[in-house]
Amino acid sequence: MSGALPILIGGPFAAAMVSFLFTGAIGRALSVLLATASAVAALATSIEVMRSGVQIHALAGWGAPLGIELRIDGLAMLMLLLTAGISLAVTTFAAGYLKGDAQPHFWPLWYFLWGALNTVFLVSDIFSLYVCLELITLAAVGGTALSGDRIALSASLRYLMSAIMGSLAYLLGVAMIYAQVGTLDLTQLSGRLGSSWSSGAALSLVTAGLAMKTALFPLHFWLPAAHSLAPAPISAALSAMVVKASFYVLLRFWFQLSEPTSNQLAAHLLGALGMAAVLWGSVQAALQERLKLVVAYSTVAQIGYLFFIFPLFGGALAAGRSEWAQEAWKGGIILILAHAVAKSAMFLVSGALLQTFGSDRISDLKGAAVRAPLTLAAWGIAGISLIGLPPSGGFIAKWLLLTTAIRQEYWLYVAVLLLGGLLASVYVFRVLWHSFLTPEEMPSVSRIPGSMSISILALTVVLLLMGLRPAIPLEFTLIGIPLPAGDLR
Amino acid sequence: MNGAILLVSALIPLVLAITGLLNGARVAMDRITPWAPLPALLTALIAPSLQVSMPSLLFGAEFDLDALGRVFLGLSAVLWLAAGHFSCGYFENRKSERRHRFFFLLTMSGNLGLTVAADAVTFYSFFALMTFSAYPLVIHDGTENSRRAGRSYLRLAILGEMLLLSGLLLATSQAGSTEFSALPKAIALAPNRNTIIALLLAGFGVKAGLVPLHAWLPLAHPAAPAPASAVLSGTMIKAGVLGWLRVLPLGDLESSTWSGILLASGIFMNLYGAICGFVQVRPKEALAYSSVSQMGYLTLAAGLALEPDGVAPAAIAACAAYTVHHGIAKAALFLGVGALSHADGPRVRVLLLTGSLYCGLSLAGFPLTTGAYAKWLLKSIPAGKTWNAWASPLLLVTSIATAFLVARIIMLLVRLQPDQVKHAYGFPLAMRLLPAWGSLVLLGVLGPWLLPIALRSAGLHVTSFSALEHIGGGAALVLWTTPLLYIGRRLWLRTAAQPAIPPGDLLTFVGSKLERLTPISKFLAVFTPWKKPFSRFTQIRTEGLIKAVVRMEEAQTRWDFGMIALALTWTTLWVFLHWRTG
Amino acid sequence: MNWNFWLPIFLPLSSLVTALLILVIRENQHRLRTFVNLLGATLKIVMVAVVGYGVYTQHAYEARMPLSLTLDLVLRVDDISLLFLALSSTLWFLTTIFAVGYLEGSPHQSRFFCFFSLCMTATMGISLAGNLITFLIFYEMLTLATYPLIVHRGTEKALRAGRIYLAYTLVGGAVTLAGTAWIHTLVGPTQFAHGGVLAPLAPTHRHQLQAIFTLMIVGLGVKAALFPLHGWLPTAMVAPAPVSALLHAVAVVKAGVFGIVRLIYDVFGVKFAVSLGVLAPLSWLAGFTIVYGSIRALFQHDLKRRLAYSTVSQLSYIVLGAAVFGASGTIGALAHLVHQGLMKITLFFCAGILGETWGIHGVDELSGIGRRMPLTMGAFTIAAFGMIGTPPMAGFVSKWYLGLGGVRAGDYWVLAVLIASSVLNCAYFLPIIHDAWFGKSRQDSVALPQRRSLVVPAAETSLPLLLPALVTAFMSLTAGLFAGSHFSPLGAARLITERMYAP
Amino acid sequence: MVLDLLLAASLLLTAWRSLYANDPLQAVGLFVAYGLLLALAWARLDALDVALAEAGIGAGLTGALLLGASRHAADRSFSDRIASPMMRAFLAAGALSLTSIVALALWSLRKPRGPGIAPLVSAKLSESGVKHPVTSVLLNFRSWDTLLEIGVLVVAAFSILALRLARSPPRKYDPMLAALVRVMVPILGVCGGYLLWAGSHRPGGAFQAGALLGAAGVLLQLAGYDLLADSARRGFRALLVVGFGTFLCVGIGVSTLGHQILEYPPTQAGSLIFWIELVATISIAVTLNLLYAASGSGAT
Amino acid sequence: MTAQYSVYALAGGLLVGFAFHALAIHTHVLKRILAWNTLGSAAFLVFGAIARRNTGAPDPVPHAIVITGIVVAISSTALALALARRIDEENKK
Repeated sequence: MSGALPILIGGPFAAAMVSFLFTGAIGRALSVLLATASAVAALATSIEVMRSGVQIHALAGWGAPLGIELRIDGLAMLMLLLTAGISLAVTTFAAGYLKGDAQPHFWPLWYFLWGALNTVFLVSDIFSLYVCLELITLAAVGGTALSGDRIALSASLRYLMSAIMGSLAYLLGVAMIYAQVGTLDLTQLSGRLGSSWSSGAALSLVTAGLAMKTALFPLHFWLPAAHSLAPAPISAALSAMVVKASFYVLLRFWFQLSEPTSNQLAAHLLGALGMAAVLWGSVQAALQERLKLVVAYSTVAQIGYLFFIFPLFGGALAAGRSEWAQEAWKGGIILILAHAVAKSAMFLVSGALLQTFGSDRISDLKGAAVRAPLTLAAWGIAGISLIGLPPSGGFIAKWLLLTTAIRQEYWLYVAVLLLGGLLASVYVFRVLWHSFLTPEEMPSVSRIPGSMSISILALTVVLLLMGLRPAIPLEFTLIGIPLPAGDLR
Repeated sequence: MNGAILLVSALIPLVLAITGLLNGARVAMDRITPWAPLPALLTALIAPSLQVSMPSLLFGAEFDLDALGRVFLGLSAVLWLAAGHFSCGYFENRKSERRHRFFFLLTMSGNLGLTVAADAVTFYSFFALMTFSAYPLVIHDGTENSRRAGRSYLRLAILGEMLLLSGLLLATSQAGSTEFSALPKAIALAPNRNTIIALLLAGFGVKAGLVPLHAWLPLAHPAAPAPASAVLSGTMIKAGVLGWLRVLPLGDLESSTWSGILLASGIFMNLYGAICGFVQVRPKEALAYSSVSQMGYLTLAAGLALEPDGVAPAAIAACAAYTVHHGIAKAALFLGVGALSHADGPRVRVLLLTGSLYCGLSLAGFPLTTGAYAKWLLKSIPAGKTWNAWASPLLLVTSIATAFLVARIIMLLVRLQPDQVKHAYGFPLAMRLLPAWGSLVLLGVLGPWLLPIALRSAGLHVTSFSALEHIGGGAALVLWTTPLLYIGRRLWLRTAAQPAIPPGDLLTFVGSKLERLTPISKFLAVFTPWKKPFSRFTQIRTEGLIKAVVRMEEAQTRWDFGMIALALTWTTLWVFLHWRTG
Repeated sequence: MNWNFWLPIFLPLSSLVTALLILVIRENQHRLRTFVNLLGATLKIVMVAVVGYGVYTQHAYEARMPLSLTLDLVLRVDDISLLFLALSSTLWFLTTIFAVGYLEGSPHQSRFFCFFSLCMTATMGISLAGNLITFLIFYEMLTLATYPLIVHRGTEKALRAGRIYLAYTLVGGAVTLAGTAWIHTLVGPTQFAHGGVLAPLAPTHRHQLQAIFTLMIVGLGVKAALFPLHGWLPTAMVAPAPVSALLHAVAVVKAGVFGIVRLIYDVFGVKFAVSLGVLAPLSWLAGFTIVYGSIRALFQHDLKRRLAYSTVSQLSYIVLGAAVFGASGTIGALAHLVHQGLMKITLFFCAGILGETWGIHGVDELSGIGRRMPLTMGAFTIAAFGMIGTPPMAGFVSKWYLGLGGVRAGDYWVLAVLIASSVLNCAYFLPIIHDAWFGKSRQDSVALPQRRSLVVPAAETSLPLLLPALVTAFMSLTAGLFAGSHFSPLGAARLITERMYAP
Repeated sequence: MVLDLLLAASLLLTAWRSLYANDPLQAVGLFVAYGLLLALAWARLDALDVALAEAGIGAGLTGALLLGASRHAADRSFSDRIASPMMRAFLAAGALSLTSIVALALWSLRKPRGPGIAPLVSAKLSESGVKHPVTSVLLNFRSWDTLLEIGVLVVAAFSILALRLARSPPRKYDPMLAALVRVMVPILGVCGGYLLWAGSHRPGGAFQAGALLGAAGVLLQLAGYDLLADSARRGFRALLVVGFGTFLCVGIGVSTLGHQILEYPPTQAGSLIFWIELVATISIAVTLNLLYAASGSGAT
Repeated sequence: MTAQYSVYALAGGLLVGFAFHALAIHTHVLKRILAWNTLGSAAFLVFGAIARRNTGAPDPVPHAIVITGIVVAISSTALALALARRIDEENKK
């Protein structure tokens, strides 16, 4: 049994324990060590998956229907690598941002969140997915409430309520699936859901629940307040990974459980909601006054893009062209990665600016380009990826989605893909405009601590690398791609 | 190597102009400039007929010293030499003379260059160089009048350039190459040859003073200083004629419509110029109009050259002869006017006046003058019966008109008061100006004998001058003009403050009409007033929209909306999922 | 190390490395930064020369880097790219010298030069792009690299110009992306090849191809400043002079026009484009832009805005030449690509010098400046006459071939448009030249600096500003005078067109 | 059969009354009653473990928490609803659609579709180291879920500590309560121990035992012991974390010996499970106490 | 045995409907927490009913699931109540 997996799973949890018990410098150092060990383990497992394809580990030694299995395919591995990467960056950022142990409670919650995120991508049992999602939600709500003022607390309460509402709907769906098929394991469930009153109900409840947790357009009401009021490292993790976790589960359900070609109409409903999300989110982001709210609404918009995978992938399979479906799948996943990295970079930048400039109102950012050039450059590069301009990962994703959409003649998706990019450029460059303005007297502002700028720059470098050499992540996406013709690789 | 001489002779003035700019070389330049055209004169006289092509220059430049080129080069060189020397003493101070000299040399280089150019593009380049660098000469003294003249000169020059460019383009697209040897034939065969010929005629016509396009001439020549206007009238307007002779399909056309048109316009130009000149009050304007009328003869000759029945060589020879004659006479007159305005002693005035009188008579074509010889050559062009019938009466009438104009000019010259110009050089001014003027008048006097020799040596076969035939023709002219002059003496003797027809007749008339027409910028101003409310309107709309959007967003963040949305989502999903299965 | 692979990569890399080095250099190390800049520029010129000789001797340079399974980044040196490479590398060298002189003592120089070299990397990339996707990537990078240059001064006006610039170019970029993706779906990765790659699709996808062509023209038209999409060019005049020189003569607008030339000749193929019936409307649009640009230039009082509108009209010469079917039209277009660069950059250098040394911005403040700055105004006059199209200068050469192309293709209105625009050019350039040389000079009272040298009169500006202007003026003169030779832009254009129209 | 119908009806009645009650105390009281009735229902469904858990945690502790919180929610806005009638209509329709979807689906699932996992569990029960099927599923077959579930508890504890709630003022001494506490606490302790031990072969187990010990803790808090005060001491924090920590160490430790993660070697499975359960119970008890202390237990 | 299943399943379904309606309608935090606890317990009832469909011993897996569910429910309720109390404290300040 590969040695890396236990460290990958246990690392963050152990770090949480240690940082809870020993709040001093040693405790922090030890927990950081454990966390990095888990990140390295993630890398090791990815190499193994790269070499030998999909890996399955039966937990506690029992087989699939009885026990719980860990299934790591290309998509899961990419998400694990993403979590490891971004969490490392966020941890280094938080070290500088929180200035020593001003916030002892931050670290245990943060490591628990990291550990929970790892588990959700590994496990392939629908009920343990529910428990993982609950674990993530509680850790995230705990983290959001850390900033302590009244509005942040009510935002986190509202977030908790809506998240739990989503999980309960998901739980009802799980109950019906279990009642109908008799097993809880995803791989065993694939294709056996059939089409009856209970399967339709189950799928709609699960989708609705997870859409609520992913903040798809009509259900996005809780996200802006929660993500913008949480402390910067937490909001980075929220936007980049927590939201993606429930989307990942939805992807698993939609493409592994039911055969995608059958429910085209529902897929297009999700696509339509996605389109509405892109337009509504971008418009809202352009109107916001505070930087973090802009980034939060931009998350709402970018999540809209993610939901394009359902109609495009399903449509391609319905048309019997598996290479089109492959392109849609690759585009979608690269978009998840690119958005995660870009959004976390943006939140970290807004956190850094908040700390150095005292306020994150955009109008107060005058002269920022001179005082904090690197941070603004990072915001620019992350913005470029959101808009989908070439040297970034976002462009590759948009290019793949565009080509599939054109091939399947979905002109509406093509139009929204392009229009979304332009609308994104409005709020990205709006911040740059203000920061280029040179105020009369230049505010004397402290330099951004090294660890914060290093983590931000590391994220932007990853973005550019993904743009210039996307071959490696693309290679990963094909492992275990849920095409009817089995594993294409 | 020998080909290089051609290019060098044309480019020496250009090089000198540029070296003149350097601060140190100023004094040295004062002595060298007058002799700048000398190499060109020498090439014209002694150089063998040369043919040179430089592939890398422009689109493969060709230079060819053929007969026509040699004549024009010689004439231009002589006149530029005279004007150069004349200008040395003419200006009031050193600074303005230097500025004048820079552009003087540029124009000279352009003029000399175009005579030897053998392909359309090189010709056009030198032509443009000459035209544009002549502009500063026209507005040299900086008064408002010369600025206005300069503006009209430039506008019409640009119009001419553009017409010429389109004509040459159309011709080259037919001919496939830009050489002058190929162009005429290609134009003759071209389906749209009428448009090409019209464009070329108009293009060169602006420079040659073809009537509707001549309006800049009476404005520009008087405004320019004397040496400049001498050269302007002497050789530069001749460049237009050279252009016609090079490009137009002489003798290759079937129909004689074009030659008919040219003949008619030549005659009309002659008479129109004479009439306008006659009413002028200042000698320079009168001289300018006399140039316009004399160019009528050249247009006449060009028209004859266009005759379909191959009379081109004779017509070209006659045209060349007339060009030389007119060039020298007109330049002498202009220099005379310049000298007169500086002459202080009575003796010098008498000398200048007699010289000018001789030149005037030569212009009118009195016997034993180059004018008579040139007119005789024109008459003797064997261009079909119509021309033979009409040639002598026409030439007679035009000569009489010219005679009247000459009389008017001489009278104006007599009345000209010298304006008080202080002497920059400390010795009497006339001393500097006379030699240049005198040499020209002398050339004029020796003209009838020198001209045929020069033309024949250049390669144009032309019958030599024999006093006998001229006496007969000339006698008829004298018999007619002297009584008429006597009858109309009140006309040409009267003085008037304002000329009946203002100089630049057509242009000033049309120009004033244009000014009243609201300029385009006012036209655009009409639109700007209601631009303001439109942007105001859009602004209100967008603010309203933003408020609505923000309100909707607030509504959405309320909890119940979220729950409704959730319920809505799973119900629609359930319905859609079952749509297919149900 | 096989050079065929590495040279095309080194070209954009050299300016990228310069950009990164400058980022590292501190703000106050002026001398070091200038050295790095000039080193990068000279290195580039040497490499372009080597590559030029290589292409001349039929040597194939290509670097192919896989971007994803179906997409790959291709950097290839072929004849058209060589033309653009030579132009941009020489002009960049001169603009760098000019910029160093111009920005003496102004703040944020390292940021300026960093983005300056990034912009050059993008231009190199565009000229070397071997297929449509590479072209698109560098096309978008160019937009991003030039934005900070426009807003360099940080004033409200500069930012407004930046906003407008971004609004136009980003929309253009998105539309080009749509077009490229559409072509990609139809034909797969499109390699630039003379004669075009889309011909076999003709019978089945006629309307789709027409739609794609329109999309691409709109996308590229934004940077090529075609009529409705030119709004950003005049407002971007608020940028410092070296930027507007770079923007308007070398990098941005040339990228748009170069893109259109690539599109017509190497993606669609000119014969196929004619059969599609898309070239005629493009030529009408270009014609209209030429006249419109010149008319608007007539009414501008600010010198740089007038030059900007003149750029709008001059660019459409190239598009007109490309759109008119026929060898001489193409020769005219390709030659004008270089000539316009040379002449326009001289005009902007002079405008920059006037703005910098004497603070002259308006057209009416120029009277009498010729006498006090003869060399600058001499260069300006040469370039202005070149713009008008008087013979010895380069402008005449391309106008001549464009006219010839139009006439040979049978649409005479092209000739009319060229003539009309020449007249308009005279209308807005000659008054400037007249005032400069013959107007009464107003600022005589200002004390003239006391250095008198053999050549440079007293009131002239500092050498690093003056030299580039004179060099480019001289180049535009010689490019016209020695047009016939093989090494002149016209010679190169003729060579390219022969290869292009060969069977 | 009649008993089930009666029970279901009473369940619906109490739930409906508690959900729409106007007074917070009344609502919580009814909620506790509803919880107990639900425990009865679980007993009827032969799910004794669940019944115990529902009674202990579902009704008992949650009820206690809610009671503590309800004293604060004395203001009248307790029962006001969404203003606009149109919204209420939509929401009613939404609720109706949810009910119909769930009812329809459950109706179509009346007949069991296949054996499910039950026979598998009973087959492998002998190897799991415990005899009671539910405990075997909880602590062996799906031990991963239980690990995460304890994690959830720990995270809740962390979050609550992070909120840095103000400590409620000390209570005045109440003799009656003191006497009750002196009697009840030992009884609860013994019952908890028994439940823990019984878990391996009869319904019972860590969570139920933890609930009882938690209840004992609550009684102590009511009697004046202020738990939040010494929550900062390291000992308390260690107790909080020890359950999750040991379970995790066992899981990971086992995997280093060549087994899968959480795969107990067959021989020591039983004892390992017992140790894990013991430690888990302690942690669960402490965490539940902390939860109660944080959600407004004391105060006026 | 299916009769018992249908009774409790039906009760669970109705309870889910009631709870969701109460959750959506009311604005007060405490009422919402109450409603969503009921909703959770109703869902677990559904699980229980499913476990009881066959005649023999009930299926232990749903029971384990329900126990885990209950623990998760209480932890989230506790967190919600703590947040509510903290908000009250902030309001009073």
